[in-house]
Amino acid sequence: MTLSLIIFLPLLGALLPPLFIRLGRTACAWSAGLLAGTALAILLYHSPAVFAGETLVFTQPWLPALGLNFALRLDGLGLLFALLILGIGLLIILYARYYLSEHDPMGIVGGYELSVVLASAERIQAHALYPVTLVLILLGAFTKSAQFPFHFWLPHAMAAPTPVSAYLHSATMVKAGVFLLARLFPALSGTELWFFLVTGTGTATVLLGAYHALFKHDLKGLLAYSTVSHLGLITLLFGIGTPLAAVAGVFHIINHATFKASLFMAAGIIDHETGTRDMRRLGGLWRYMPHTATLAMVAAASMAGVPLFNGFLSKEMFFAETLHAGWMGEWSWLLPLLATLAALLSVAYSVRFIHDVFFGTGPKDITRTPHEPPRYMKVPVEVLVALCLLVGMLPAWTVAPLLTAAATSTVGAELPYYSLAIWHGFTLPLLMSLIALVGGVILYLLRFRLFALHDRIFPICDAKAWFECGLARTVDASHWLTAWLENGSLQRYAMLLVASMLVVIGTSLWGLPLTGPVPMDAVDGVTLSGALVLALSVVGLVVSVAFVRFSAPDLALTQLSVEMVTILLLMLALYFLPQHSPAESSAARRWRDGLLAGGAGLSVAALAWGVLTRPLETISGYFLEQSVPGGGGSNVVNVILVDFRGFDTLGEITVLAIAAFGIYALLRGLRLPSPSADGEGRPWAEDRHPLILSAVSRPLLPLALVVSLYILLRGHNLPGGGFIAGLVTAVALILQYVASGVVWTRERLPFDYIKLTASGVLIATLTGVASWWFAHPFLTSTFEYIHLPLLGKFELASAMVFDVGVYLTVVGSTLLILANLGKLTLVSQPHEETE
Amino acid sequence: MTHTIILPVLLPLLTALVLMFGSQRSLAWKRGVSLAATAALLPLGLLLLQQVYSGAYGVYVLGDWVAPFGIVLVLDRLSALMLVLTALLSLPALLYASHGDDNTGPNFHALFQFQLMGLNGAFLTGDLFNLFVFFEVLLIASYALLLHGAGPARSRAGLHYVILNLVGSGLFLLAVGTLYGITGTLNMADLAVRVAAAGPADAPLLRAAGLLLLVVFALKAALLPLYFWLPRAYSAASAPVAALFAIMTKVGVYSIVRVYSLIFGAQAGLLADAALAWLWPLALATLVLGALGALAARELRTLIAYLVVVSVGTLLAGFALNNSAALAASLYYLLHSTLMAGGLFLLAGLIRTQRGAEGDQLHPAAPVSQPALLGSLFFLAAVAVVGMPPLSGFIGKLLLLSSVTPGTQWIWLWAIVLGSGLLALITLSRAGSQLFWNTLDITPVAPRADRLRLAGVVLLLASAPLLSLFAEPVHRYTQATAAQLYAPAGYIHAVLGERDIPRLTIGLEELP
Amino acid sequence: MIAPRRWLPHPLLSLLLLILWLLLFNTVSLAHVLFGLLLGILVPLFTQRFWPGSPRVRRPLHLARYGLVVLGDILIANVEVAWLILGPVKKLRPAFVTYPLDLREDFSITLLASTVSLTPGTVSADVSADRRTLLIHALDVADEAALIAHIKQRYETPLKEIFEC
Amino acid sequence: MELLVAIMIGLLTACGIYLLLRARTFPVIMGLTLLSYAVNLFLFVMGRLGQTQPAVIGVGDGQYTDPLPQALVLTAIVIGFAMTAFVVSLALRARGELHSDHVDGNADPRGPGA
Amino acid sequence: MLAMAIPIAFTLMSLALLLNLWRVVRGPDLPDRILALDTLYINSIALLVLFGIHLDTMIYFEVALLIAMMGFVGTVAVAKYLLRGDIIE
Amino acid sequence: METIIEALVALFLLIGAAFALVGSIGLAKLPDFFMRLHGPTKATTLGVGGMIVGSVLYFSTRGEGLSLHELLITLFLLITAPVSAHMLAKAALHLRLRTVERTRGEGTLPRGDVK
Ligand code: NA
Ligand code: NA
Repeated sequence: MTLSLIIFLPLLGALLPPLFIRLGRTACAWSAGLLAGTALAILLYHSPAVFAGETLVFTQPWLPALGLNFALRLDGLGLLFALLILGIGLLIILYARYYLSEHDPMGIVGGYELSVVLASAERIQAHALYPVTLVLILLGAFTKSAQFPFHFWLPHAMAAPTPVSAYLHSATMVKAGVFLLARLFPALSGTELWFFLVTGTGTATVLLGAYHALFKHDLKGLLAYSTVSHLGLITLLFGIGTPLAAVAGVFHIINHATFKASLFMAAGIIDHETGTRDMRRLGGLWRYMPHTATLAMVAAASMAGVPLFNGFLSKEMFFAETLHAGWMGEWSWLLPLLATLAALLSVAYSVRFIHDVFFGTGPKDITRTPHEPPRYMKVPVEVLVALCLLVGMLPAWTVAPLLTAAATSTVGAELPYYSLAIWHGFTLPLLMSLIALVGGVILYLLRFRLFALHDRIFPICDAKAWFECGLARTVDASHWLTAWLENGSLQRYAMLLVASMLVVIGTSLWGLPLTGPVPMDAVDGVTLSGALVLALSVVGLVVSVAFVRFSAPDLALTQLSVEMVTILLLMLALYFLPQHSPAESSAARRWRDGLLAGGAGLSVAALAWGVLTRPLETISGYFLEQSVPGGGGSNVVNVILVDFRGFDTLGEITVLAIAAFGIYALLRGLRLPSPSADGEGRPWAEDRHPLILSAVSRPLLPLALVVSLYILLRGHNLPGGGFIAGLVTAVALILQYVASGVVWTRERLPFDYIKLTASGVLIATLTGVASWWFAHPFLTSTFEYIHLPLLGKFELASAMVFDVGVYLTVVGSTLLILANLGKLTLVSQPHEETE
Repeated sequence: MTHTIILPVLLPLLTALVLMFGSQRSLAWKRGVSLAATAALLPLGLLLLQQVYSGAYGVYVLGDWVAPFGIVLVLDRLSALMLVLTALLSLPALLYASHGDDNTGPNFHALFQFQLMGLNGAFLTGDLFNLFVFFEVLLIASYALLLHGAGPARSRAGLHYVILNLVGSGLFLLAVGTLYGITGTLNMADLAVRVAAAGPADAPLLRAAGLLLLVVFALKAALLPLYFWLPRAYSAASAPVAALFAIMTKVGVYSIVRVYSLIFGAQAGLLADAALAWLWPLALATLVLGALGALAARELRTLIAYLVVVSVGTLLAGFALNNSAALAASLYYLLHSTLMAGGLFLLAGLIRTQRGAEGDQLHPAAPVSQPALLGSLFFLAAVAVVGMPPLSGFIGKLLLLSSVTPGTQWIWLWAIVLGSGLLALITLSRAGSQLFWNTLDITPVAPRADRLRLAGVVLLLASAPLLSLFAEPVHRYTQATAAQLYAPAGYIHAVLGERDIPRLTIGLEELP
Repeated sequence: MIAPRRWLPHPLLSLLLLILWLLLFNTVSLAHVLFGLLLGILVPLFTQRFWPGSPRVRRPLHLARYGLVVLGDILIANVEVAWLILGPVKKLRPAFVTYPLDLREDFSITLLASTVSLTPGTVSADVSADRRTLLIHALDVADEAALIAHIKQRYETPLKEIFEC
Repeated sequence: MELLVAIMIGLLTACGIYLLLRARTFPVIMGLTLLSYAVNLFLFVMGRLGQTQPAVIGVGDGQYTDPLPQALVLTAIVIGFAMTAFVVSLALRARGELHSDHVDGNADPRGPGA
Repeated sequence: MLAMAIPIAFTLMSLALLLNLWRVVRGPDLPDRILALDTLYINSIALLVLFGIHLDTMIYFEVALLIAMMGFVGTVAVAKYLLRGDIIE
Repeated sequence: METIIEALVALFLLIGAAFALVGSIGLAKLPDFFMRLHGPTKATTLGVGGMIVGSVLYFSTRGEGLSLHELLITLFLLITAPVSAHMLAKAALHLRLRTVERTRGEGTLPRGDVK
């Protein structure tokens, strides 16, 4: 259980600084440090057991389906990484206390720590993932460890403050991928695919990283690319796949972490003291900060693989392993050669790091006089550098147990014999080291010519720029593609929708004997054509007549009354739309649209024809049967609307209410230019409210109201119903608006249309809820025949109340819509626009 | 008789009506009413989820008219999941909206409630025509919400959105009509029975209807080639509306899953799996184009809109794989992607308000006033969306990738999902660095984020670690859901029982 | 502007509504009569604000006679005009006739204009803004003065008696 | 008769879609309206065209038409009306804010408001 | 006798409707078309009544009534539009 | 049904249809808008009127009592038809639609003061 504390304490530490920020920087540093320290202590407490070869496991099932468990598994490798993360993290906290200026948020370090801890220290063991391929893992691992071709993001993150990059680059974040490789090493390694993928990637990364490191003028850039290179080296080692290569890999992880962290901190100190990281401006700093210079030199020597420092040991092992990798047959010489080349480059940039910064001429254009940093800022560097030396000189006494433990758990088996001695005699690896050292120094001496050559070969594009170039191309291509696909034209999108419809109907019906077995009726009918609104009215009328012809009086009534309101609506809109629109479609476009429209028409007609000539077995018999006994109404269509499928109708009037409500919101505050003349330039007539019209529409209102009441009441038994009645009422009222104007009518209609609409829906809904009282589901209807003396038999049906709700909704929303549209002219500026 | 099933529809409806009545009252009152009602949806959803957790079905027979004659609401694991998801998304969105976004035009809250009513109704209904009606409810509410407040971009995007959806509604009716014309029924369970029994003479017509439905749902879900309207529409909407819209595409996905598992599923005889052949390539192409669109985006909101497109592609590709594990993975991914898209839209809103005139444009501008806070939230969301461990996106994608058996599909899915993940990584790193690192040296002047808004963002983004932490129970539920969906007999039996359904024959008696 | 409420503002309208109600249901049951009466009272109460300057009928019997006269004229004119239409178009003598109005109230002017329009052969095309002139288009007119005199004698004078005496 | 109805539906659809693909809001709205007529007719005739009586119990000889599609069409008409009203208002709003009646808000070559 | 008269009446009415449609298409001006449409509406009332007698049902009465009562609203709206542009002022 | 009644119904139907047709012929045939305006009056009055009388006769003699509600159709038509004719004429005057040359009189009114 304490294992989980190792993770959660630093996590807590990450959250604390933002909370303690008011208490000052020291408190922040202390709080974060204390927690990390505690975690480290717990880790150390467990370490003896690990060194003894035990594996401490704390497992909490996470997602067993994927074999994902939240398993904390403290074995050698885990211990190594945890030590690196916590130990270096602790030192960084101390360092950051002095490095970050007052204005930098302390929380940001914590923020990274959080992600770091999450990303690397969570040990997600993916036991069951083995059928899942290598590629994903490698992809993940390579992305994380900044391997080629993903190595660009790492130097790119250089904007981060130095402690953060120190931590990120050397110790932890980027090694998450390496950790993944190491963790999965026993399971995945040893195949040809593994070798070529991992070794190939590693080699490419080693060389590219080293090459770029040499040509970076920015200190941190150099270190960042060097990190890329070293990670490549570790990857390469895991790729070779032998147990000893794995040992070398693990060993190099340790060594790299120590020297690279100290170098990053040294770079930070230099940046802090001189205000620049550009090596062309730096130089001669030995005079100002000898102590720091010494520390940096030791670390750099280790990075270069100079004997007596820890980097040398793992590099020797690396050389030895490249010589033994036998996968490549007669090309086996290639790997050692490339390894030597990489080492040579690494020597060159290490020398450059030291010489260009601490020796030679300079510093140039420095505003302040550099001096040694505060004491405690150097302590972390000293600790790490001491480690470099100790490990380098006394490997067997220092790092061996940890290495053995970590490597054993990496390889997953007993390790073969290996020796951590400094001196192995005159061997091929030693020769390679020597070549690298001498060659590196020579290369450094030739640096100015090389820089010129580099600038000529890659005038603009260094690797990062290449990546940027490639990315920019991809982005440009995406821009182009997206803009080409999404040209913002409704016509295009609508065309695609229609084409989709055409395709699905077409492919489905193609080749089908479309005509079914049912014989046809004889023909009697009419056809249509004309200008738009007019055509629409004609169509509306024709459709209504068709509804009548096919025994649907309710539909004819509805269609007709909707028709009236729609025409009013369209006429209202036409006023504000240009009377003349420029012809925009090209002939080709009109042909295309014509074909598309024709095809769509044909396909829908085919669909209709196909269905109409087939027999139908429908559930409707039930409605005809149950309408009177169950629904209490003889107009089956209406009973379906208010009873069998009353829920649809509730939704439908809700739609109407929302539309009205939305239109009200949409038109509020809208100002439209009102044309002062019609399309031909004629000024409007002066007679706003023609006498005959207003004189007839006023007495018509009571008559229409009575008719609408009649239609409402009889709807349950004969054609009619709330919707039609509502429209009749609304049209009669709108007629008053047309005949006498908004102000006149509004004075006489003291209703809040919104509330009227809402009350309609509410009545309908509450009618439905009322059935709960009788332990029936929502919208269960009930009806009763009441016999009154003298007056006769009356039916009272709850569905009628529902229909009243429909009626009110329709009246309210229609008035809300049309009155608001009509009102537009009142608020719009007249005569603003002339045709 | 338990009425809880219908409450997710009635509660928002009644709330909306109350808000309409109180349209003249204070904003504080409206916010209170709206927030209370929305908050109640979550326990309600959980209660319903608990009712069907073990695999039971809840059938609510509206008007006491038995299926297939009347309309029924059917609660199964999938619908319960969608209800909970809607509740989870809407409350933070509303919290966020309740700090000013609800004030740029009249009646935001009533429209919001209407939208919820439509969503919940669509998830619950067991009747195809009723599904159409609820589509219309949620669409008309979404039109009004999208246009809430003003602005030319909103008007233009809104016009396209509305017109396309109106055509979509027409196609929906054509499909419903054809289905009725052949099968004589509207109840989805009954349709499943009838479609499965269809003979070769009727099958092509039914296929046309089924594929028309696919077109309609694909338009809503934003599938290639019908997603082009989405980026502009979503990026034109206000932050909370865009966040709520994160579920609009999922309604399309839900409908596809429902219709193509129940009516045109594996057991549909001649029409078995009618849509899968179309769905698979289109979903993958959507994924790719969405990822490229995100890369090309010049505004954060557009970028997120494309991420929504990517998520739809991923989800539908998962469904097209046609196996239970893949569907379970997709449903898990659906939860993740919906909540994260919602959270990102809200976060984009915060960033926009803090970045001054530059808004959420992805080029260097003044820094936000809370870089650490917003940056961390963005980082969290990016990690989750890209699919990096350990957050929910990683788990979702991993579940999906591991659900496919080696073969051609395997190669396509792996290549495209991983490739688009990489593109998303690049896209979001670029966006993040533009928004938080490469800032101009200007002191930010915008006020810090309001607590309500921040709460909205944090609540939604917290879903990434939470979905990850509770991946096991959630995935267990989605697995059970997928299993239930691929065994539609249970659904059909729950709705229709053993009843013999009388049918009236029209047309046959005229045959010689 | 808005007239104050009165009970039974238009008794004739109330009667008309009752008849309308009964005709709609095509029945004369007690229940419907009662309900029709109720509507005859309630509906005008609601709508009287919409009909502020409603006419007062001073001679109801004259009104009935006027209606019969117009119906008869419509029948006769219909046959006449049918022949005109079916005959050669060239023979027709169309004309705009400016008709000087004696009526002063909106409603009675409207009734006159409607009557003119309903009788085939004439259409009232416009009313002047001062309500003193009616523009009539006639399909076939030999003598404008005769037409004006005919309308004045046959329609306008009775209307003036009914509504404006 | 079936053929005539099918042709009429196809014709309405074709006209509606042709108008839908135009560039100006008004024709597009008209196209949508025509399309909705086509769709409503389509939905309606799915109950088949018989020489039968309206589905009002007690009227006629008991050979009733299929009432269900009629009820569906009624719902569809109402929803269609709501949608038409909304899109008309939206077209006006777009005209006010984009100073153009082009569906994409493209400015008129003849200047705003022409 | 009715059996003979009804088809004749239908034929005459159909001719009338066709002539109306011809005028709708022919124009030449918008008022002409609207007038033709208005006539179309009125003729369809006659057609509906005829149809009711033909089918021996009163069920289409309301449809005819509604056209008679509301049919002129469209005509009025277009005419008002031609006169004033703004139909609700 | 009695033959006389049936004959009467048939007669009224034919009269109605004939007048509706004559009106439509006028609409189609007459040379200018204002002349065409006279055509529909026939349809409105005798056309529909004939049908209505036929219908009243038909339904009233089928043993289910008097059926007069068709009269309402005529009533509403008599109220509304002149209004549409009037409004169309106004619009045509405003648009200055062309009239046949032999038309006498001017299609204008003395302005007068607005009431
Ligand atoms: Na107006
Ligand atoms: Na006349």
